[in-house]
Amino acid sequence: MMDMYQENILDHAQHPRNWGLLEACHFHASDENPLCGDMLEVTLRVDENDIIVAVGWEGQGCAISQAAASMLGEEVIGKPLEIVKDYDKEAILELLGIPISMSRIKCALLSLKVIKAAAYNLENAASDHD
Amino acid sequence: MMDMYQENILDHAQHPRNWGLLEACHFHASDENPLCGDMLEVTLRVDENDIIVAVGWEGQGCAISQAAASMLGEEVIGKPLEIVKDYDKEAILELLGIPISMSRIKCALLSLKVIKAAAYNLENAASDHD
Amino acid sequence: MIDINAIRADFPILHQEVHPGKPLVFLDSAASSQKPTQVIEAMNAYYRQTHANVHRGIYALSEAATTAFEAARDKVQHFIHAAHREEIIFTTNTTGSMNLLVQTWGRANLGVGDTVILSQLEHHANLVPWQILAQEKGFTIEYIPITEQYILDLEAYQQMLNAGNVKAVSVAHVSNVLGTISPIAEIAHLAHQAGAIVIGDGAQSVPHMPVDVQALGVDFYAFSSHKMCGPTGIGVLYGKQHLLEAMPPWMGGGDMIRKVTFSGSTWNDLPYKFEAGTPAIAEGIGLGAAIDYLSNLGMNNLHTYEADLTEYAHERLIEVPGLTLYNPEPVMCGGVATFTLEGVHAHDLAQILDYEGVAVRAGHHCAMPLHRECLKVAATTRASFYLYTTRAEIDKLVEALYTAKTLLGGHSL
Amino acid sequence: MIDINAIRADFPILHQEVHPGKPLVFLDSAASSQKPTQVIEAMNAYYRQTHANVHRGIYALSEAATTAFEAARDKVQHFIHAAHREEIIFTTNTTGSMNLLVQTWGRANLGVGDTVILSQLEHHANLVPWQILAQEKGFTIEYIPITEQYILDLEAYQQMLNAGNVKAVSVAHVSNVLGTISPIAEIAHLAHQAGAIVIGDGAQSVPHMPVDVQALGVDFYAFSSHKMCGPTGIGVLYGKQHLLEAMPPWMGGGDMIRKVTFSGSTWNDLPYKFEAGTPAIAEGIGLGAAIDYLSNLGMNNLHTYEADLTEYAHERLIEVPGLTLYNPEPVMCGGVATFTLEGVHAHDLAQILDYEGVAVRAGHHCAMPLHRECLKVAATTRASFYLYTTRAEIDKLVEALYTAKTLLGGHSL
Ligand SMILES: Cc1ncc(COP(=O)(O)O)c(C=O)c1O
Ligand SMILES: Cc1ncc(COP(=O)(O)O)c(C=O)c1O
Repeated sequence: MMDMYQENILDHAQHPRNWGLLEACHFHASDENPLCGDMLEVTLRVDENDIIVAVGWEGQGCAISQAAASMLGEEVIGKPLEIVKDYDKEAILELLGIPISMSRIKCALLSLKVIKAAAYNLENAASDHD
Repeated sequence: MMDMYQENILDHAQHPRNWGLLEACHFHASDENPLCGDMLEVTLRVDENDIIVAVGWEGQGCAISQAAASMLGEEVIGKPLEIVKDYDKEAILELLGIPISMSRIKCALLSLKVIKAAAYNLENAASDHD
Repeated sequence: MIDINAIRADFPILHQEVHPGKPLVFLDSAASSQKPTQVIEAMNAYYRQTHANVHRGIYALSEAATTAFEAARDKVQHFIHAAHREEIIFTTNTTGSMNLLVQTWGRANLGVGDTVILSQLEHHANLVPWQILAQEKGFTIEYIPITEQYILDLEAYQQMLNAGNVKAVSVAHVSNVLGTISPIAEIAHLAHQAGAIVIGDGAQSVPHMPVDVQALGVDFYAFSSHKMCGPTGIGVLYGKQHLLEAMPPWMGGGDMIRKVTFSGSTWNDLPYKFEAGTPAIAEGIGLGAAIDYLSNLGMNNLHTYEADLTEYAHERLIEVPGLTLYNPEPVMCGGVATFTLEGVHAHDLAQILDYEGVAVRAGHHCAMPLHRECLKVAATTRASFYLYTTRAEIDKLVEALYTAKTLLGGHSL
Repeated sequence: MIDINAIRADFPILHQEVHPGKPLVFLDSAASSQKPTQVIEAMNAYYRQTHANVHRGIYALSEAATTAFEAARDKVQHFIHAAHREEIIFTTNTTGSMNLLVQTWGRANLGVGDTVILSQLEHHANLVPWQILAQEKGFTIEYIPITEQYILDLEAYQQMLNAGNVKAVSVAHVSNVLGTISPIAEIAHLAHQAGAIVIGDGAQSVPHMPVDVQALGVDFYAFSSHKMCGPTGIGVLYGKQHLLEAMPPWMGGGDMIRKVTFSGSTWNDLPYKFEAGTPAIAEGIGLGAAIDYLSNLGMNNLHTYEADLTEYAHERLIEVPGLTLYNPEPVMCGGVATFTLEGVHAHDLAQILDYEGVAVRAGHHCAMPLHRECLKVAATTRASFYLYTTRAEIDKLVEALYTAKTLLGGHSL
């Protein structure tokens, strides 16, 4: 029954990939889910073709929000910045590969929100629309 | 089943006793039930011992409020003014001698309110407390 | 088509005698409708199986309760054809919706020199909140008069608009006293041309006819669950998203906030910004079940059925000697018949009808100025119809009127 | 004495598996309690037999509905030992009660230079309404700090009072996060000496212990039906009669008026002045049934039973390695246990407990500033108890905590 706590989720939550902010970065954003207190800060570095070459992030929150950040960070490296702008809720849920209960959707989507804010070069993520 | 519309109630409603305001009166008051629109105006004349010797009233409203006014008017003639001040809800219900449903209590009590206001020499009856 | 026997079987309350030998003839649905088993059971089941506080509860019951409650919001949205679910604010009733609107939009937008247009046939719910705020803010209220046919005088309305400075027009879609169905789309169009927003009081329309808030062009629209087969304790304010977004919140508390600190707070997104505290969860679910029930029958069918009943009722009633009807012609009239009977006070009439099992409403029907200042009577008697009303019940009403006349009609009081 | 098996049999919802093989262990009653059959059936019967709009309906159903609804008001009056039935105002919930109070009493009485004292442990319902009005009116809000024992610092409170200009003190009788039972009678006495009125947030006290508003000496007191075995959609504001009488009305509409004209209105008597529109009739009747249910058990018995459970829960929980409890000692604590578990985020914890059938609440529990600015954690997990909670359920909670630790505890996030 521990559907949401699959081994790979726990592994990402425990050993977050790309942890630590990039000193030299082109894009940066941070945001929080005020209701649950989850926080995330993301930095991105791109090459001359706007391909993402490095991701660095730090955050705090539940296993779902942290695992999602770790998995999304891995996912976008090597992809054009433009593609990241097209990522949506379904993309994240597919990436996580677990059934997310209604009350945890926001946890799962925080990293998407912040990485998009970074890609659009918004210092703070857009306001938090449910 | 027409419990409230006994013959004597209908008789008083149809042939109100002491109808018409007294020209020479010692006490006078009027009031209405704003929620149902029943209105009543009462005049009283007393002798040197403060015994009520004449009642005159006019009003408009439902059979219950008008019959009650007619019956109460008859009842108080010959009584000391002081005694009228002691009349209460139970006295009126006894006088009417019919089961008054909750929603009609105010109709039954309007004349009591006005006659008391007159006896206490208040130009307008006290404000309408449910 | 309406299968009246099947419908009546759905309403347990209808099958009783209110006095020995006197079966209930319920003709007061405009005050509050009865509820079908489907609605009662939806709430029953909710409390027996699913109840928990909604929103952010990370456990099965709370998620199920949230899903059911929010599904009700979707049902309301589709029922009135709103563009977005965020435009559906749950309140207590029409009164709560109007007060929310007046206290937020009104307080933020109205001041000295401004005019708000209401009409002479409004329910107190669409009068008193404006009067209270007008006292504080100093704006002017004008009332669209009614004609001798008991409809709104649209020429007078146009003149009021022409006078300028009109910020809002708020009128009943259907009058609860006269039954008048007002041309809200036209009223809205004229108001918008004059730069005013338009608020519809839908308390008597949403239960009885198809309503499309977008087609009507209203900016806000208010109605009550308890008049449309739903439970007491919940109502709806519909508002256009951009207007709702620009409005300050009304009540403060849980759920309506994004972030609270000791020094201040920020607000949640729509619709939650306007829904402080634990919502009326079971009531929302009951309202959703009521909408399912009405939608299954079809609002067009229901409206046709009621229109036919209303025409029949008016025909039968005007035959009664001494009866005066206060309604426009049936085609412009919702399911009510409102009347006085010569020589019989409205309260006596209601009382005697009750002895015959017939439940009607007598009084000013929360439209006191309409009665006193326009109709010039203190009280009228109103029989109101709904999907479960039959022609036979209207016949009983007429019969009972003759009984009342015999008993009291000789006495001109 | 509490017969726990008999009580649990009264609550149909408790007897279910939320996941296969996982019976429900419902530990979120502080958010909203479950309802006994007696309450559900009272509303069911009302809708099947008695429903009609209340007040002034001259027919049998309406009179029966009015009698039942007003009887509920009497029950509330006696339950909290109010002096008069007119002092019981029906609202939507605690949040609605607080907003009514702040928007009427507050708007009429508070201005620049005035101070309102709240505390650091307040629910948003007793923070945000004051903050909103303070923005408009310019008065100051101060917060009684909490000590390291999670109780109110009464010395600091006395100093705030000494500073002068305090017009109102509004505090939770029992904290929904910490469980802290505050000495309201003492707080009220000190406030009155300083010339301030006192408002008690009784959302977490009225359901769990005997409350006597006159003995407490509070001027106003607010609580919710849905936390005390009653339905959603109704709450209560108690107020002293002379204060309520001096207050302007809040919402305008039907029932709250004496007389309406096109140019203005006058108000009805208490309690109706504050109850505009069709009330939550079925909900009032349900709340009355809940009060009957609780009174039959005896609030003293219930409080004793819960106090014992709470002590047991705290004992068991502090045995769990890495668990931090945020509650005062059991004797000063209502029926909650609030904690964090090292290395496991509150949301993950609630999720994993849910997989085990255990329903708890995780988050800031609508007390965000308490969490962020005092406890210095973003979220806690709260298990809350009620008359149907058993020791075995607390054992299951503890067991499930170990499961969560095993799964996640190794990962310090
Ligand atoms: C102490 C306290 N105050 C106020 C409230 C708000 O109650 P409601 O949501 O029923 O208005 C709650 C409930 O969460 C509470 O615990
Ligand atoms: C036209 C109209 N507006 C408003 C209301 C008020 O409805 P509620 O009492 O449900 O708030 C009513 C109900 O009587 C009504 O008929």
